Amino acid sequence: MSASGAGGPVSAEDVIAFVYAEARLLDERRYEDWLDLFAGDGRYWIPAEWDQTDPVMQPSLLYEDRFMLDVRIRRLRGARTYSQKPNSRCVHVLQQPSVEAMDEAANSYRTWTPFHYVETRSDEREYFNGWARHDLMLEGGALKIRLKRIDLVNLDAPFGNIQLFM
Amino acid sequence: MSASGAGGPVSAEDVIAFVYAEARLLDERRYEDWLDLFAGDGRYWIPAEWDQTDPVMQPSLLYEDRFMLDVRIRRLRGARTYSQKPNSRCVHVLQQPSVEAMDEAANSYRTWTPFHYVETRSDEREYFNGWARHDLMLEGGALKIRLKRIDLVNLDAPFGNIQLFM
Amino acid sequence: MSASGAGGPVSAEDVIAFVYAEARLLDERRYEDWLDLFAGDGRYWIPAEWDQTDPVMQPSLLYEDRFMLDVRIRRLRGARTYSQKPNSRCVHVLQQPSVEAMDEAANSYRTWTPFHYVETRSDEREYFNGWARHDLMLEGGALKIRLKRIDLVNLDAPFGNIQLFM
Amino acid sequence: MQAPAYRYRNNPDAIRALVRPREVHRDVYIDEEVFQLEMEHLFANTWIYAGHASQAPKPGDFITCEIGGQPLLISRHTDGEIYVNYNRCAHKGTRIAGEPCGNAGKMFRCPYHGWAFRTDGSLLSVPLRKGYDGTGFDDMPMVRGLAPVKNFRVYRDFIFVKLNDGGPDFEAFFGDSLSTIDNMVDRSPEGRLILEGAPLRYMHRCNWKMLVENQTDTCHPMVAHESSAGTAVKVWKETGRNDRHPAIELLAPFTSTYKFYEEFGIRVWPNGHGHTGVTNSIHADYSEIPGYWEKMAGGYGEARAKAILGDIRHNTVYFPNIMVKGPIQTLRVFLPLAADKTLVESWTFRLAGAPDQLFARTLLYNRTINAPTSIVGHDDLEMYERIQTGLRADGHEWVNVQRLYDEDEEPDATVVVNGTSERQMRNQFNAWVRYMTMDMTGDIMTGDMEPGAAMNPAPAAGAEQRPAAR
Amino acid sequence: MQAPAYRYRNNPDAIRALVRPREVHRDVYIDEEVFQLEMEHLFANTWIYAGHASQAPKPGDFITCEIGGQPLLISRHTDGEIYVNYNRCAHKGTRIAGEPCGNAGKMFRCPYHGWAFRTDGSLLSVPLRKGYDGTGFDDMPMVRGLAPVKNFRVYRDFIFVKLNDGGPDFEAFFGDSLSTIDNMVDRSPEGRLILEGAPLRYMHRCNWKMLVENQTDTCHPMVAHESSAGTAVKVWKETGRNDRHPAIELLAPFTSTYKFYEEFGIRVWPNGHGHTGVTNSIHADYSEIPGYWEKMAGGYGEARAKAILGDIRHNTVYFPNIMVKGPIQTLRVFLPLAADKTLVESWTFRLAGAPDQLFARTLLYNRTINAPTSIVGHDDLEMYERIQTGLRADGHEWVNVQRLYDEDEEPDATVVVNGTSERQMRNQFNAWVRYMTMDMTGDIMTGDMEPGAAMNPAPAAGAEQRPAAR
Amino acid sequence: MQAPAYRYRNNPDAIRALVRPREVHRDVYIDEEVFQLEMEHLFANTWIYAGHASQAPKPGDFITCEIGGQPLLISRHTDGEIYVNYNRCAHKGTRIAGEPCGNAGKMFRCPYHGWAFRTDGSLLSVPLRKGYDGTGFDDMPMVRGLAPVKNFRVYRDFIFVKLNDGGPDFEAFFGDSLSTIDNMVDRSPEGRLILEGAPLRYMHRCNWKMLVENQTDTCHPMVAHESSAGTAVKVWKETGRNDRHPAIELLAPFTSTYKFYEEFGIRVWPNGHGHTGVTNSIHADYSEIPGYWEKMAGGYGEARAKAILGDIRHNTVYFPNIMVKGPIQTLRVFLPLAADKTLVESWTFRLAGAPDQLFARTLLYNRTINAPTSIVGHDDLEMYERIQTGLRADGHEWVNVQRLYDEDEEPDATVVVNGTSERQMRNQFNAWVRYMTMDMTGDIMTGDMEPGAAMNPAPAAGAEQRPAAR
Ligand code: FES
Ligand code: FES
Ligand code: FES
Ligand SMILES: [Fe+3]
Ligand SMILES: [Fe+3]
Ligand SMILES: [Fe+3]
Repeated sequence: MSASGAGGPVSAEDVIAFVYAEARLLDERRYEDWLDLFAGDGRYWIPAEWDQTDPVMQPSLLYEDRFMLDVRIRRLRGARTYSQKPNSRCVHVLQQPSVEAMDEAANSYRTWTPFHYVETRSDEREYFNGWARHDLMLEGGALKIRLKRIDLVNLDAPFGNIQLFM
Repeated sequence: MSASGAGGPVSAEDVIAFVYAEARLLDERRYEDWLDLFAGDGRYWIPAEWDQTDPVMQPSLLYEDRFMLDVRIRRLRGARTYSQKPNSRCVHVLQQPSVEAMDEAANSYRTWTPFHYVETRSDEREYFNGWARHDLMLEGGALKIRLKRIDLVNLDAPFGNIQLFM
Repeated sequence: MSASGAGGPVSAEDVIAFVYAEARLLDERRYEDWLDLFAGDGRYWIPAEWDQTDPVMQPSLLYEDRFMLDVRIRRLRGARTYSQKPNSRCVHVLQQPSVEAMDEAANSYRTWTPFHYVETRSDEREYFNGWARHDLMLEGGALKIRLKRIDLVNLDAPFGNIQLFM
Repeated sequence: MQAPAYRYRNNPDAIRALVRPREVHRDVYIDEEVFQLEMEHLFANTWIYAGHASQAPKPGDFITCEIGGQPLLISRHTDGEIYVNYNRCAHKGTRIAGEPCGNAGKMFRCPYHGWAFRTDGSLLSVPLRKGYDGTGFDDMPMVRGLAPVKNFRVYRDFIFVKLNDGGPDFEAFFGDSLSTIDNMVDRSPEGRLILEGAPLRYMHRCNWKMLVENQTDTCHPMVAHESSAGTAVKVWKETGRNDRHPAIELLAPFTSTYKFYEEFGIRVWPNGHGHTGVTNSIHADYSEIPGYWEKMAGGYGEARAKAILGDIRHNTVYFPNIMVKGPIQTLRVFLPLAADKTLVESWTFRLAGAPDQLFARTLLYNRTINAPTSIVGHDDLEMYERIQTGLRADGHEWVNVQRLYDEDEEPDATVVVNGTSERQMRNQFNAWVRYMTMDMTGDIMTGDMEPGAAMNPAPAAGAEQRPAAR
Repeated sequence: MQAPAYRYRNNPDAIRALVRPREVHRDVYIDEEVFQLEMEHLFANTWIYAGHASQAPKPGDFITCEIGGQPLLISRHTDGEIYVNYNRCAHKGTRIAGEPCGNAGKMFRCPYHGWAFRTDGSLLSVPLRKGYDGTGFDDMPMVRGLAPVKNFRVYRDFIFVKLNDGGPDFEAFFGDSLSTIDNMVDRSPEGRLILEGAPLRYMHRCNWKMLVENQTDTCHPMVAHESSAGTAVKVWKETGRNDRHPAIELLAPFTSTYKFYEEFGIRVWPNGHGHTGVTNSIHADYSEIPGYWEKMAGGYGEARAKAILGDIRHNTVYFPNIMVKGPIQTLRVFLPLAADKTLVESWTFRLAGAPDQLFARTLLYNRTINAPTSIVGHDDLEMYERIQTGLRADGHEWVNVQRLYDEDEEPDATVVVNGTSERQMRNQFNAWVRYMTMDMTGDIMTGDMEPGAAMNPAPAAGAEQRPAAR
Repeated sequence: MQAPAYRYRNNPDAIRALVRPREVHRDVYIDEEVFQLEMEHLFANTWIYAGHASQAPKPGDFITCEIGGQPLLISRHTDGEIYVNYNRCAHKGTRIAGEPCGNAGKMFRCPYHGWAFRTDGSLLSVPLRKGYDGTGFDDMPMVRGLAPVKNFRVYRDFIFVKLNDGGPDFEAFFGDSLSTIDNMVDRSPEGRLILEGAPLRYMHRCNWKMLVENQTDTCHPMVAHESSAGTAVKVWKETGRNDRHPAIELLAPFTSTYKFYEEFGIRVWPNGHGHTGVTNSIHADYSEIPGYWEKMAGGYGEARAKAILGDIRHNTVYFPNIMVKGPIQTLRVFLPLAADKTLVESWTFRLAGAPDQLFARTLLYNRTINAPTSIVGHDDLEMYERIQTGLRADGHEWVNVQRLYDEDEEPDATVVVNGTSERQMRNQFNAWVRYMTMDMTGDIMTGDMEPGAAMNPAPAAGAEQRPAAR
């Protein structure tokens, strides 16, 4: 699903396919496979301020490393996770990712993707809209996520529980 | 609009174009043209259970053959169809279809497409999200729908009237 | 971002890229850059009737020339524009634009694009769905908008303020 | 030991106490009980605009609407006349017509069990009618067909409805104010208006009265619309262009000075009607439409045509909830949905026999000023919504309407005053109190408080009688 | 000087005045206070369907539901029996089970502070229980565990609940009407039903009673369903096909004539129950399912099997809010959510021991007729919604139910009448008045009007006592 | 014959009956009338946190907020002082400032008609003021400008507001509890806090008091947060890593034992205030922040610095609706929106003069624990929502708060108790009753029941007077 199995150069198509595939794993609740898409020091970030530049010195909704993502996934799967009884489901509808950078030298492949995201649980349903930014890198011959950043269009509005991943 | 007018092999582009065009016919209320996209034994299916495998031994919201689709279309056009006074309209916003299979031997071309669907009537409006799966086949030299399957992300939630086609 | 910097012929990819880029400028609040995408006599049109054919002899929600678009932008930026205290934000999620015409002789490049649009202000949020039609032309060697037309699926429903651009 | 929960129902003194000479209590805008009473009293005792006869030109044509929470069905019968009935099947209550307008053919057929009604509302047929033999069918009100609205009036094709039997008759209620409608119709060389085009529908999260008051609030444009009209004029000046821009022509007058508004005058009429722009108007300086004058002069003679076109009234409020712009041929309806929710529908008229270009200007005006995409609309709605939430503040519970107040002013006079006066707002509230309280009993244990009454849109008392009089 | 705001609470005369022999007042459908009283009285005094025991076959299995606004928890205990408790932790009120169904293992553990309850609801353990030493823990109701629902009955696996202690006992309430459930169960060669498959859930913006009345409204299909069933039959004829189409087989009977319905009869039972299709039914002519007859004859003997399968009742209404279709093995629950909001859940049963194909037909029927995507459903819902809004019209405030009314008809008889009669609707409203008023005091200053009572879903009076009797 | 609809208004006995020594009635959480009375009484009679002076450092800076349903405007005037006014134009009620914060320049200019107010709220100018000549303008309250909130107090930059004139004064209300704010401020080497960063805003569909009670509910973390903190610790152990993970450092203490919580103690103060973590705290074992100690010791001397940093209180509840975490520098506001809707805003403070890293930890804590994306938050909100729906069950109508109850405990004592006691919840409800009833008349026909009063967020009685005293 992801890039350059044969070790060749990364193409724009690889990068775009990666972004689509990443969202699909979330829709299909394949969280462990999703986690594998992150680089060793990959991060998942949802800023809490508009045009935010710093994830730790400015308030973020989420800024997680692989370990904390793993905790979250394990929690979602947990037998005593009552906020997942019943469990949540989600769907992503992505505009075609725009390739922002294909920088082989810097090992950085970046995309920008407007999205529509719906999270549902029981008879409740909430939708979210914004822009996903992926900063990908080659690691072990495969594309991995260095940073996935989600900017919500209404990031300053109050939200109820957001339990899954956008 | 659909594939291989000249009888050549079906390309992924053909298949993707077919999925886009199919949704557009619905948006444009060209229901009869839409019906023509179905193969002779084509089916339109909306499961009522998650990861459903059987359309008839498990509850479905809809599992219609061409005849029943025709009935539905005729009803939508009918002079005494009061639930269409005033009539409904819809719009589909599709993520780019992912081509799942291009199996010429089996005459099976399959796609997976996350979607946002809005159905509106009078001042009411409802939206639906999920994934469309198309199983296409060549019939009479043209791509036709063997099965269109709609999995709604919140398929277990209560719905009001869903009168058009997703 | 837009087409044929080198003066070559316009490709379908150019046209599609233009449509994506145009929406992005709006999302990023770069309204002045957005205005530059309009041809000298370009128009931005939101019909108020279904299948509308005439923007001025039938009711439109909006039918603006460059001057009035400029007024709107200046107003959005204005210090005494209280309906923008706090200001609005928006996001577009586009289905892949369908290229409807590539008519070099007529200098007309047309697309059709189903869209999901969200406009938010303060803790309020509203979404809109419909189809955007772009009629582009080459002007001064660059693609420009002759007409951007927005058909809302529920165009006859009541709306609250729509302050930004779809 | 519990306190009663109604504060205004059957309490005319409490209603009266909401309106003082120079200010009104916030509850007129934000209290849901007051809103409910407006539906039951104010909107039932007064003549409410329901539609335009040109929407239903042929037999079988119908239009539907809601007044005071009541679903109505207006139809043109085979006799060529307009009839108004409640849009509710006589059998089990199904809304008969579901669309804003249409043609029913020879009859209205209820979609549930197929009872059929003539286009005047009378009962035509009941399937398997023998099932009612011996059941006393003919004693039941349904045998008469749809429940009719008795009091309606088609005035130069404008259809007005009064739901209650009480209240003033049509002429007494509107009096001289009908001159604005007359003038608008007279602007057609043929003396006839055609409603054309979908209305622009704009949802406002505020009380409907804020919108009505705003129609004669001449001290707000230069401030509130600085952002829209002011910016438009400024940007236009920067272009250095010498031509006329059609939108600027419409927007620029919103930047007029206090002096302009002071001088252009406001005329108030009894029963809450009134208009701005007596001696002048923001609509005075529009471009000529080629060919129009010739048609008017041909139709009316020059003197009369000049008189008609010289009457350039700005906004005419027909109390309680419409505003007519004669020189622009628009009609705005402020539909009350809740204390804090109002749907504004802005309709456009074509002047029969006039050039297309005139109607194009009407449409241009409508979208530029009245659309949910209008920058002028954005300015105003922001104010209304801020008031709706601001009024919750306890620090001061009264809304001021005292500009150019004169303690000797007569309540129901016809008089022209300074154009920046809030006299017309006071005039409206004077009428508001009258029509809220005129049929309100002061006795809490009698009147409409029997079971089955009261909380729903209109009092049950007398309801049974109404349809009896077909 | 203010008027009181309750019109129906503690006012049995006002409730009674809503129902006349031949018509009912619109407030039974549109008034929120009446709806609230339905929750407190009607749905507490009658036996309400809560679920099916086959949903909880194993110890620790549970199902959750709401009745009269009350969250309930139904569980199968280690003793193999079904227990019904309020779904509310004895400590601070946390809903114990969050899912529609599941297995709790050996105990219900409250997710907030870990109090544990046995699967019959009794208290098992409290973490750090010493913190309650000397605090009078044993005097508090919580020591008894979850508050039990005392009155419930599992009848052939159908679980019915009565929240109040008063009211009729199970047999007295249902009487002969249980024969429909019996017949449906008997249609299993093993005499056992298995609830299988997710319910189809369909939201209706209308009052729940419109749906219940529609179940025996035989004068609407030929009109209201002309658009769906009528079109289906017409299109089918156009195909010229000779085979049987499974959907047409189900849809075509909706186009039956008035004569057919007149003759097939309606049987009414006391307490508001009744069914259509006494001598015939729209379900009579379905295709044979291969192998089924053999199983039935094998299980019951031919004569009895024939008797069972020959009873082809159409719709059986169990008052107040379910409908059972024996020959189709479906059960529809009309869940009242507000005066104008009803959730319909349509459930399917598999006949234990019968061929798969029978269950396939059950599912086909359910999605063709009962789904939010059903064209038949679209027809009906449109009617309900039009009534819900149409009833706001003041012109006529009563809904007619007088078809084939006989002024001598007895209120609680068991009798078979003409199939187009509205007798069953009248039968329902007769029971409605009884169970609305039977525990309603007429004294406004006593009874449940103490602080802390009344407005919430059920009266506080006696509430403390209820759980005491485990 | 109708029953009155108010059950609690003007009925202090009914309010008192909701709170028993060991339990409280569900209506305190789910009844909308009780909620409305909380807005009118509890939130008007007590000192409510409104904002932090560091949000408005410069003249013309303003912040807006809502207290008890009232829109307020807090501004810094040219005299350098903070002023609090109702955010409502003196003319027609327009909300003056629309944004959460900003700078108004030299004046607040109403966007509707341009009335201008100084940054202390006094009237500066009215356009075309001559229109009020001779109308009695100076007799009207608007001449005084924006309606001021008289009772407010800026304590170490924390702005508290009391809307009513009655009730305790600031020191009497908070007493020793101010020590937590003191400690948090003292943790800045410069003795000053700077509010920085957007708040995290988290919507809860539950009653606000459930959140407040949860702040000192020490028997839930080991159960309710097993899924989040428990999983985190478990997964961390599985990694076998030896370093410290910043999130684990914050999450792990949530898995502390009952014993830990028992011993760390709870201190209650009069008037409903109290805190957990007297002798120990979950915040005790955080890593050192390089450079911070040096700054503190430099600023305060070692002994004092040690005392400050040694006070590691866990959660301090300032009754009724905020919680302060001194060692973490966060403040959570529980904004009541409806009986079943609460908005939680979690704010972060930077310690002036302290290293950046400390503020980074504050932000880390806030997003890890208080965000709508927080797994700890998910655990808690699930409980609150389950209680909100569970409480509808009639089987048992009381919520228990009797853990470690002692029938001799004094209502308004300052005392330290076992950390698993529910004493602080009892303390809160004791204060709740006092401030709900202290200005509640028991006479249903007097007091605030005049027309124009009552249903809106605060009583009209005295409202006119309030702004008079500028
Ligand atoms: S409701 Fe109209 S015919 Fe029955
Ligand atoms: S609420 Fe259930 S254990 Fe505390
Ligand atoms: S409302 Fe503020 S100036 Fe008029
Ligand atoms: Fe205006
Ligand atoms: Fe039906
Ligand atoms: Fe917690």
